[in-house]
Amino acid sequence: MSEVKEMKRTFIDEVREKLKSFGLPRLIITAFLLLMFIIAPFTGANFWVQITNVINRFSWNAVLVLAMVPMVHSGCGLNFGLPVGIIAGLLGATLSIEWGFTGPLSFVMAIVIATPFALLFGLAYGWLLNKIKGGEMMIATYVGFSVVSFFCMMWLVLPYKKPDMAWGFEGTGLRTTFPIDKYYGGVLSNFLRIQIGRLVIPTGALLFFALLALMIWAFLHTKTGTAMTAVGSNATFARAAGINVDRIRMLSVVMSTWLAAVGILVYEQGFGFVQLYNAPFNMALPAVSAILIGGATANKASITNVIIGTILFQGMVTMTPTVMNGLINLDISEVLRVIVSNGMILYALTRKTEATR
Amino acid sequence: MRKWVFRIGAVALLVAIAACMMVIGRGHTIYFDNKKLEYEGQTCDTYRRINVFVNGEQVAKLSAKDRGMATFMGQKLSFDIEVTKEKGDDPVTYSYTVNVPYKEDGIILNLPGMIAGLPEEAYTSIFVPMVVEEEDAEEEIVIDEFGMSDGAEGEAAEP
Amino acid sequence: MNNKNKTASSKLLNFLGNNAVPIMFIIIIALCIPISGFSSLFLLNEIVTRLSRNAFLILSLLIPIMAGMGLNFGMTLGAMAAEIALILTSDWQIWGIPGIVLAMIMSIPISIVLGLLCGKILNAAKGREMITSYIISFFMNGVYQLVVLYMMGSIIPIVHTTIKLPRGYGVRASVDLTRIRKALDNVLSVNVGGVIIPVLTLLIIALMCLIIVWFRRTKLGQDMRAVGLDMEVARAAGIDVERTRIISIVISTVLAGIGMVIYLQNMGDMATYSSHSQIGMFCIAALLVGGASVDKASIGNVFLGVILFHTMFILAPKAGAVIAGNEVIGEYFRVFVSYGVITIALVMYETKKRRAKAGMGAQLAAAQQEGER
Amino acid sequence: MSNQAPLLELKNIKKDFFGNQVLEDINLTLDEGEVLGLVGENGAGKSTLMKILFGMTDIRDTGGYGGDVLLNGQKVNFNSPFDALAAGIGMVHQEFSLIPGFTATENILLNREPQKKSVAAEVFGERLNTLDRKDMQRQAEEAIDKMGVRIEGEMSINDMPVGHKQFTEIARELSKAQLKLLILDEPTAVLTEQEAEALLDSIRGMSKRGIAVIFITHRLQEILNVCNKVAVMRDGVLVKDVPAAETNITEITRWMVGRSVTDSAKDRRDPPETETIMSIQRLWVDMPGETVRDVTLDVRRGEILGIGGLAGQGKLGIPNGVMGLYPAGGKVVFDGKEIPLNQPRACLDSQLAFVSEDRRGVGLLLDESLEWNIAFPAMQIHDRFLKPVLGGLVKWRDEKAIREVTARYIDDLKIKCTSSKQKAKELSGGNQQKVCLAKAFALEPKFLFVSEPTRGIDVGAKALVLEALKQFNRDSGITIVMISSELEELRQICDRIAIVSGGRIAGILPAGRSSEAFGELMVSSVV
Repeated sequence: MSEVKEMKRTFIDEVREKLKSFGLPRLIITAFLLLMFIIAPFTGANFWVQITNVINRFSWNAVLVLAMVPMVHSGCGLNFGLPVGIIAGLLGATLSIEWGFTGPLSFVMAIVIATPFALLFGLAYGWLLNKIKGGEMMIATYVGFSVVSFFCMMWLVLPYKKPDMAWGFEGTGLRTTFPIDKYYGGVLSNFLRIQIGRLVIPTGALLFFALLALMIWAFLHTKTGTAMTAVGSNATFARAAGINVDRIRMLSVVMSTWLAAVGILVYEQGFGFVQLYNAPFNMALPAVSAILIGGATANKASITNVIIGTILFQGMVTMTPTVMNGLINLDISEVLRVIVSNGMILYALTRKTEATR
Repeated sequence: MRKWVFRIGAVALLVAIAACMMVIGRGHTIYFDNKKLEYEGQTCDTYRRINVFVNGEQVAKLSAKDRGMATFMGQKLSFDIEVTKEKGDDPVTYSYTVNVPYKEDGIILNLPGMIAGLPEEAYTSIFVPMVVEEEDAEEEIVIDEFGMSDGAEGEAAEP
Repeated sequence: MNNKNKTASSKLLNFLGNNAVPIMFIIIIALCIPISGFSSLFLLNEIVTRLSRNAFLILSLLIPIMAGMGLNFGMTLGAMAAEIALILTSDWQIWGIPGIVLAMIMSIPISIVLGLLCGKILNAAKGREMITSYIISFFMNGVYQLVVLYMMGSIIPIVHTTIKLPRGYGVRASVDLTRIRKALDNVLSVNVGGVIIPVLTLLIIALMCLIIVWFRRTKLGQDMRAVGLDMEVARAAGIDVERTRIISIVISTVLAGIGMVIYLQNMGDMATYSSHSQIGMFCIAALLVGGASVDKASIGNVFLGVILFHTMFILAPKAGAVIAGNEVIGEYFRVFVSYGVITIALVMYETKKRRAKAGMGAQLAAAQQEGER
Repeated sequence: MSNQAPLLELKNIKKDFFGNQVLEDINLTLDEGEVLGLVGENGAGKSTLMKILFGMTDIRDTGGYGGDVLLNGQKVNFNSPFDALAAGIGMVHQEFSLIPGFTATENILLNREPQKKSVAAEVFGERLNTLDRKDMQRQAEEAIDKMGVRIEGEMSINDMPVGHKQFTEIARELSKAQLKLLILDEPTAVLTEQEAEALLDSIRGMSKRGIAVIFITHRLQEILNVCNKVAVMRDGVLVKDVPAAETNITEITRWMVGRSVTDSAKDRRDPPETETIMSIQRLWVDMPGETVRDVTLDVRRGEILGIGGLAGQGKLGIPNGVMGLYPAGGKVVFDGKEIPLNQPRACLDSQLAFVSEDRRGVGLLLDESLEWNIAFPAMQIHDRFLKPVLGGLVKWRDEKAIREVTARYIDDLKIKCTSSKQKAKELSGGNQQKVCLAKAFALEPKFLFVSEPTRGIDVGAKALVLEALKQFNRDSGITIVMISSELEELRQICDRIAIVSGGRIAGILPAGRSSEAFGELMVSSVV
């Protein structure tokens, strides 16, 4: 009799546990997004256009969010230092254009050129993070800022000549924003693009993300990947099992940095412009909150988290303005996004289980 | 108990100071007109020159049909005017004190009317700022996404 | 003898190591002054202005550091409170000193509410206060925008079109504060050989310093130090750790609010949506430049920091223009330096923490080896 | 009248942790100014008893206790240490409870500082009163005088030698006017000889002032020197309560370790006389709280060697040092080859394995499945459970092999779990320990260190774990070194037992020797 009761309770507990682990904020955001989709047609917005927008934004941003995964896995926490990798990507982009590559080749070359920078930056960044275990997130934020502001100077000083990018008159310094139609704008999005009525699917970009995600997934199933997860789960355990914890962490930072470099290139090909100077400042927090919305915690993250998180986050970003505008002619979506995304990060930071690590 | 008395006292004191500040700090603008005024058949003509002084400091120098202004805090303003009727005349000095209602930002005083000793409602009028139809260029509020635009973009970030 | 020399030189090295940031700044400034070609009078004037403008804000950072909560990036909340107060007082047309006093008083309740909230959240994120307070500042920035951009003029009455956006609600990107501009600074100001000294403002800052010194000697101050040094021991001794931490954040927020009013009356102009977002970063950078660290800061650090950091700030664009022929480089440079200084300070703090642990082990091992012989 | 009633009286104190009886019918009285020496092995129940007396919240959280505590004849029931403090009981814990950057004076009067009224306090509350530094100094001086040991009131805790920290804590208790009973938990462990001597003097001084002292220590001589009576605990029972003058060290030792059950090990074999497989020479290990100072030890092939000793003496430091988890120095030769220290990987590569005493911290991936926990080290060290993919370029995790091996160990060790995918943190302590063993077994080591394998697990699991170890040794001839603070357990399965005392090996005896012999070694050079 009492046993049955017990069983029942554990079942209810389990459901409650499940809901709890899903998290109230995540629930609210999902419900909110669903509501948006339901309301959208009534406000005159075309459903398929909305879907297209969400898919598009997803394809631009997903790789940047994916760049969170390795560092979270190795216990380095949320990668607030994403701009470090982005800078490597921007170096790749600008140098590839400067050296005269065009079309799809310029995209490939941008990745190729960005890779050594990403490795270099990643190694230095990883070395630093290994020195300051426990304080990663704050320092990562400021390392990111320092690097971005340092490169603000570099963009001015480095002897770029290509008129598409450089300021015409003085001949020194790059522009803050420049279009890349001639180069790799849309190379992925337009590749195998599918159009059904008003629904457009940027197949190439999605495939590219799928490829990278598959690579990460596969990596996590190898011996080293397993070690990385173990380091993030319990570094002392890993050390006792003979793992060189610092080296694994370093590897994860390099991977994250490289993914961020590729991520910004993917973002640019979708967006159609390269943004320099202060733009990278704004990239880390949306990516961080996206993966958190997707269900990741400060030391656990999966590819599913990336996909769900990016869809929810970008869905929120693209849907709210249209719906809000159509509904009450009041566009508070921008403010809403700031509140939701930062609120999500706050929620993750203040959860007890994570605060212990 | 005692503590709460003191606490409420402290809050009350702050509120009192705030209220006091609201009264003495309320700023108003006064416009001085040297313009012709017609009131119930009486016509007050413009003067050749009127100098307005507040606390001995000249705030306006008005030729005929001019308008001058002064700003002040509080609800009462005393000022002196130095009036020259025609060219070559000796200036005559008058002193006035006006009360400005708390809720009005600015009032207009018609000086010729005042000098002529007309009733208050004759020479005072409420200043209504002209509604300048702003060019449609709606002011762009740039909320940069994460508030991280920085110093290099402009003086806004100047600490 | 040799030993003595060694300790003396190691002491010197220690001193250099502990004060690396201020020393680095002194060197940068020493190099930049001749390059920039500014007159010393100009520089002196600027420094005095900036000292009176910023010192109060930076003082607000001291108390959370004392309570072991690190650099309070949440001081922006106080700045937001001050801005809301100033928007309202401008709209009500309260001018001059009364306007400033009223704005300060009005900012207090808003600051207290925001401070309580911030303190509560930080208590749930012990050990990661800094990153949390940093994110709180962004989060509250969103809420601030919601209030100022959408609620002001629609729910909260705003009358003047100089403040309100043409669309009928929301506040313009810039609010004109000429009516209170330097109202505080000009009282009792003296001109000493061409340098204008805002005596009243400096007196207020001095008073605040005295209050902080006094505060350290109170029971609450002692409790905060105890909580900051060892939370668990303090708790075991019966100190209400959570409450003490919240109080420290509330005090900091309130002071930041008052400081922001002082700052803005000097500026005479307020960028509604960006004034506050940078203020935290610059104040923290200045404090660190003055030689403070995450767990230790004094009033001396505040003043040294303001002087060094802002001298660099004045010099950098001009020096950039002379060296690289581009003033913008100088502006980027000073931003880079601000971020860099914070980074270095954070790294030094973390490595010091780790070294303290490792050092203890090495010492023990050495002692044992000694004993073995 | 209260004159007749003793200061403290414990009546039939009982305590169990989830059915695990740790205290049984403790009866004890203490008069004003009396000094009681409380001794017993670790886990004998001393600290639990003191926790009850001091009103620690974890006692209440685990279901409270049975029996009565009487203070001056009045029954008391403390809800928190603060109640106990108010009633006049002070306690000096083993871990320092001092604010590091404060001076001795500030620490002595922590949160009890004398204050001067200030105006601001009227508005903002008492906490804005200023501290009366002069009065603080005076009160601290007074307490230091009462203690009789000179410490510098204005010295910062950071600059103090360890001993002075201890005295600061004692002074803090003495500064409380209401103090009637002071509990000192191993206060001399960190003191130098002179300091310890000074402390004993100060205990005598307190006693003269009418303050009763409960003095917990492993240094029996100190007890005989300073105490009026000695209470000996063993396995949660107060076995002896005698005047100190009527006993001696040997007797106390026998009471401490003596077992009512005689010899538990039936199938004990003679210690194998094989060659040395591991030779540890002049090892020092810097493990906080378990410092190893100078250990030289030979382990024979195929034996089970026990390492015992009191807590804090360094027995845990030995495996942790050898396996590279804590900084260590000295020389370790295994199977004829020297093993470099401070490199966990090198040890594992030489087919050593270690089951840590810190299950949750070191032993397990709490957030991962049993499969991962069991297979992980073997996968990383010996490349097992991996499939080569792309011509060996990539080493792919072989989930099937992992599941198989996990299932096997779940069966072998009777691990209670819902599936091999269950997370380690969801298991009970005993089953977690079995997972740790499985993890070590899966490494197929030649040599196994097992540290405190039965700590915090229930009786049934205990037997199973010990049996598994024994079988592992007998069946595959693996050499095992088992570290445990429970002597009885060591005697049950080990061939020889080495006793560590003061960071050194005090002696090695065959497991068949009497408990007293081991007890004497344990307390021989306690630090």
